[in-house]
Amino acid sequence: MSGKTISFGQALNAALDDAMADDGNVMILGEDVADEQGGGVFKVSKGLSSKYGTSRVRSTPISEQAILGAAVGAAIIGMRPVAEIMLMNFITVAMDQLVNHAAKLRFMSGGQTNVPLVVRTTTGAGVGFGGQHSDMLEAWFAHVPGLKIATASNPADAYGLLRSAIDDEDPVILIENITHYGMTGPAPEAGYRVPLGKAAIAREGRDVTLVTYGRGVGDSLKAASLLADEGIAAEVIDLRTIAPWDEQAVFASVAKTKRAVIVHEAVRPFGAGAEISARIHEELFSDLLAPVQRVASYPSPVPFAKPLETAFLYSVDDIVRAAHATTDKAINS
Amino acid sequence: MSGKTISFGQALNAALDDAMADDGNVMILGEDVADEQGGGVFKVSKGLSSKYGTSRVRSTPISEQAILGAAVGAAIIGMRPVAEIMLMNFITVAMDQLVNHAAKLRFMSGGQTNVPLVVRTTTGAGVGFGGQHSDMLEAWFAHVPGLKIATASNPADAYGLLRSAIDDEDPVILIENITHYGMTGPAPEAGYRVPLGKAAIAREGRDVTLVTYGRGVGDSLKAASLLADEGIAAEVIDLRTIAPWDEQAVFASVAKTKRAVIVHEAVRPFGAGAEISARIHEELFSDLLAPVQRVASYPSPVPFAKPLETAFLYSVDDIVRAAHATTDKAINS
Amino acid sequence: MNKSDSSHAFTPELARSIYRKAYLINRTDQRFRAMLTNGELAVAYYPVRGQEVTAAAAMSALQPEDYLVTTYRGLHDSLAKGIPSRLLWAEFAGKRTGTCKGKGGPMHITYPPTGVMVTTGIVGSGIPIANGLAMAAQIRGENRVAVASFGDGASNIGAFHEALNMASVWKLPVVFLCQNNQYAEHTTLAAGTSVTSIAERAAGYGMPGVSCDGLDPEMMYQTMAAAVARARAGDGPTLVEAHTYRLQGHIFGADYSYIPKEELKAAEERASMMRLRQRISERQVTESDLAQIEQEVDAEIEDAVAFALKSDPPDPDEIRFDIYETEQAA
Amino acid sequence: MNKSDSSHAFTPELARSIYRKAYLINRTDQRFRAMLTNGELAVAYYPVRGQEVTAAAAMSALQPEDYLVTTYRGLHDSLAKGIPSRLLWAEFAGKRTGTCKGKGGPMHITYPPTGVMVTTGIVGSGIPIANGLAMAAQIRGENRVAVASFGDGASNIGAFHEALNMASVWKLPVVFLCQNNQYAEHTTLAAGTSVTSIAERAAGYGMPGVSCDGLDPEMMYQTMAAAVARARAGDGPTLVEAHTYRLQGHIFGADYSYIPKEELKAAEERASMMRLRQRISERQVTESDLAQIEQEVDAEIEDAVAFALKSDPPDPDEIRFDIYETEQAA
Ligand SMILES: Cc1ncc(C[n+]2csc(CCOP(=O)(O)OP(=O)(O)O)c2C)c(N)n1
Ligand SMILES: Cc1ncc(C[n+]2csc(CCOP(=O)(O)OP(=O)(O)O)c2C)c(N)n1
Ligand SMILES: [Mg+2]
Ligand SMILES: [Mg+2]
Repeated sequence: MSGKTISFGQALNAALDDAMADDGNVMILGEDVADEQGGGVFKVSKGLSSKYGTSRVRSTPISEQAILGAAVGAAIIGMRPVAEIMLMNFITVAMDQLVNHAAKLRFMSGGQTNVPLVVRTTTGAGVGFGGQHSDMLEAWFAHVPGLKIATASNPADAYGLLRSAIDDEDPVILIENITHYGMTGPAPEAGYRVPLGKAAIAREGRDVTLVTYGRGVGDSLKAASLLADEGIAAEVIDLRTIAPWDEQAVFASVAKTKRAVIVHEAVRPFGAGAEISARIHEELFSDLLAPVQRVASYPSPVPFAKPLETAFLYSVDDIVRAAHATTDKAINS
Repeated sequence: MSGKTISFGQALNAALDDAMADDGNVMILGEDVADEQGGGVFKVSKGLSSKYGTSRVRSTPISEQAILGAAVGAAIIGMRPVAEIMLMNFITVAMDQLVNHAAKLRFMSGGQTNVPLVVRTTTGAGVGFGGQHSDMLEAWFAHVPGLKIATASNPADAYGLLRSAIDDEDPVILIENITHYGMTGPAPEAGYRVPLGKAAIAREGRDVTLVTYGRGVGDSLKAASLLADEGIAAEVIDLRTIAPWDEQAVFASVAKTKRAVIVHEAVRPFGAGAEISARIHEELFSDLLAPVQRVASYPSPVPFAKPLETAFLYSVDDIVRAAHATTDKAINS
Repeated sequence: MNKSDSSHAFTPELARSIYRKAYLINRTDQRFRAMLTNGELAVAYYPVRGQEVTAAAAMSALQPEDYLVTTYRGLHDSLAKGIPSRLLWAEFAGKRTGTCKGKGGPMHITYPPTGVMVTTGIVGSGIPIANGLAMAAQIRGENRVAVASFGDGASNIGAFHEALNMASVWKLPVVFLCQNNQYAEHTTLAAGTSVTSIAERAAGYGMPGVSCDGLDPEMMYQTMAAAVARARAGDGPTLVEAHTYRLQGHIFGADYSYIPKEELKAAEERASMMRLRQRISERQVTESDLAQIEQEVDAEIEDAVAFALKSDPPDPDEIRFDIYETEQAA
Repeated sequence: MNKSDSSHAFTPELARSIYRKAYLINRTDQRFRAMLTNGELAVAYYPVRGQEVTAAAAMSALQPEDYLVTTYRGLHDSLAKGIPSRLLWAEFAGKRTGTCKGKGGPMHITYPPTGVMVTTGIVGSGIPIANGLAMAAQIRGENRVAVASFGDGASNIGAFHEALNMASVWKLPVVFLCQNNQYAEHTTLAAGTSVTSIAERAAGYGMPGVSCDGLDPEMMYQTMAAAVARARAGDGPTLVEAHTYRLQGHIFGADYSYIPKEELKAAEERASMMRLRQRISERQVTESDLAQIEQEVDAEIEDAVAFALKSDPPDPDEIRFDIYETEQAA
């Protein structure tokens, strides 16, 4: 870390800037991303079209299929496009390009082509955007062989993951949480990388492992503080990459704590937490002192009115309760 | 059952026919579904446009968004559209209509409208259709609150599930397996229903539960025979509805057998089996004699060449081996 | 019921009614933005200032039982299609008394009693849904028409294309109303769209495409009425492009300094209520008629605001309902 | 390199080369169908009979380094764009020696050495991808052109619309080649498409749209060459509609009795190799030239068939590779 402080949005902007400076093949496309259109709705690409030109930083029509299709085509001949899909729900009009093409072209071509494409998108409940602007869909992409999917919980990781995603020879989807852009944290050195597929231990502990990513990391750290007050030492694992996820790091932690809670914002049924839970049980069945617990949002569309949106989102208390459930069970068994 | 024999395709055709005869609001739309265009690529709607007219059985342009959008619009004012999406991978160009609209309109309208829509689609590996025509994507839809998703393993269930889906006041996606159309079985009585959300016990047993659906049922029954030869009595549960799935039936069986294997054709990571595994562990942790096993396809795109396609698909032997793993583990622990 | 089929005369009653709707939209938008500014409400809001006349005149060409599908920027359409102010305000404020019990919010207004069937936040997605409403009417032999209202930017998305082609092939009783307000978020028409007039795209679907001045109430009404009549007569869809203007940023609070000052000024003039008032008063609508309308509308809005503010938010437990027909376990 | 920019003369060399390609396509398709009929192979195959001249002449307007994105019905395009017969046959047969090691199969041919970048099985999806290839060339200041080849039915899907609009706004060096063979699976053009000529849609994107007889080698070549030259000159995209014909069912083995007998007969006549041979021989190409081409091609195909049949299928373990850059654990 550089000793400076930086916001999440600035970190992403710096990562794009540094990547474009380092490699002429890096380019950006998406709605309103160029400076004439404001440098992106969340200002993540601000200044870049002025610096690198509108040939490399392209504001697009409202055409998500054309955006991702153009990114796929450019990527297979060695460009490194970073496509911005303004909000994650809008990917639903263009899943085909990611799932049938980006994910599969390396395989279907027998390795002749590959798709070094990055898709940046944002989402998340809690800001009153309602049913069609707030969904967490990471589990879909994690279920598609050939795709990678990652999300950062702090500015330095945002920088480092985005740089690694741009470096990567395969398609990577990066989810940003809409509540995170203003968050500040230590600024990374230019060129910093967070390797894809490697989790971080956000807090060490020996009594229970909280496995999480994205927004869940901050909430799990809060829960860990509350648990610490009760004498329960929770270890918080920030997966950073959701697929392929760092099984070894999770297994090592749970082998130690013998208890695990998975925390994510997406709704629970068939969410990413299910795979993590299943794998932990498969690998550490006889070590576990209690079944793995899952904390997730309520299985409804994201509601508009505040009390409902609050009822939808999991809470820090839910995490604490789930941790208790693993420790109670342990006591009972 | 009527004592007659019927094919899977015929059963679906009969279900549509009977539903259209019973209710003037039932209509069909999809590519080539009318008789002038052959009555559907898999002939499932054959004869129906001749009988009910091309106003109620509409061949569409190649426009999946328009197909599903029209179905959503008609459904919210009380029609009961059955939309055919020729192959499941083609849903990727029109996810928005299902996920952002069909699934959410009841909720977002505060219950003023609902979407009694059925989407029929087919898919499955093993017939050499390769990377873009074979994917099993049920886990995606199962992760979307507001949608239901079901699949039949035999002609009678195909009839009964399709009738129930058409009756249902909410959107239901029915997956057909491309290898199933020719399969024959006992014909149901006209008007037969298979309730959504209810599993069937396809074979009783007390040593291990095989939880599966669709094509996995036939394979699990084969595996159960092989296991029976070794003196292992496997119970086979055909979920029929994948979401919302029949937790009670599965838990009751596993509470009895204390061992479970989940079998599906979709690739394992983040597949539907993960949720089922996680839930079984959550509910029956202290009853289980071994961790729940999952049998699924290899996590790659679906390959074209036969030896690779075979390597991709799980095998009956894989199911037997997984059942062994649950019984071995039990012995060791 | 089919009055609009036989003649599209711009009668004094119609002029009065259009003025009422436009004024209601204008004052509702203004009041709502004021409440956002002073913090009485905190909601994502897509202003409709500048597009009042477009919605007021276009929706006046419809019968109450005709269907409408609109977008996040839909307050004007919703009001013009007759949603009671109280219900709309309560929904915008996230209250249980709102059209959608507070579950949908401003981006997802539904109100079947006046034909507002879907409001979508996904650009272009409502267009195929409007086809479905029209298809149902066609199958049932009903005399209803469906309208999809959307923006200029939406004409670049796939759903637009698929829907227009399908509607034309099937001769659906639908009208595609493109409210061309010159901007898609921060992107000008020219920067994102390969035609200068959206109506030009109709030829690619073998349907009529008509552009009109959406700020001229008579022209807007008559253009729309002709398209509606055509649809009702079974002659198929029309693409109507209304030239209008977005006098605010894309979303409340967003910067719109990228809009050239003179352009904005000219549009403010063209879209102003003053100008509308002037035009309407030329139509045998008296000053006292207008004053009375304004008074009534002002009172209606104050009543609606009070209703919304004093209404309760939904109970958290309400989340369990309306996901499926049967409620979900807690 | 830019020969095609300066003149699009239909020289004897060109005529010969087009004949060679068309004959190769025709005989490959025939041979392949024969092997499917007699059970030597069992593969889902989308026949190209009837469209030989279209592909042969259109692809002749491209340089080897120009990019092509085609579809499941792409054998003709692939051969005309220069993929060696051996590699194509081996891929169609699912062998490790195929273009894609047997992983892709006939629906997913890729062969960068001759510019065949993607073959898609999802209708219309290749069109935006071709834009991406063109965009990269534009950014890099290369002189390459990308071609998206697709069917008439594909012009009804959203991706088509989005891609044409984007290409026009950005003036991408891309040519949209619609091979209008009159059918989309079993659906006639009229039953699914709201225009009688796909080229009419170009106006909706502010780009030129040209229709030509895709069975006339000279017209097809020159139309395509002009579009390619325009793209290469930086003047932007063109929508080229080639009127052609599908002389078989949609997929090998499928019924096509829905095609009226006379229609089919007339098309067989127009698309026949005999007719092509006649036309080519009017272009200073001698009988012995043609006979030699045929002999060479026949030998090339027999060699390719033998190569494909004797090649090994991929090893099952090969499934672990090419999912990501690093192989997956077993
Ligand atoms: C599929 C999709 N892509 C992007 C967005 C983000 N977005 C919301 S409104 C908008 C601009 C739409 O412009 P236009 O259609 O002209 O309508 P206007 O807002 O001007 O009324 C965009 C890009 C979206 N909601 N849906
Ligand atoms: C998105 C999508 N929808 C449907 C299909 C099924 N399908 C395959 S080919 C085809 C017809 C395409 O017709 P056209 O574009 O005219 O091409 P042609 O087959 O005539 O060459 C259809 C509907 C598909 N592959 N992809
Ligand atoms: Mg606009
Ligand atoms: Mg065709």
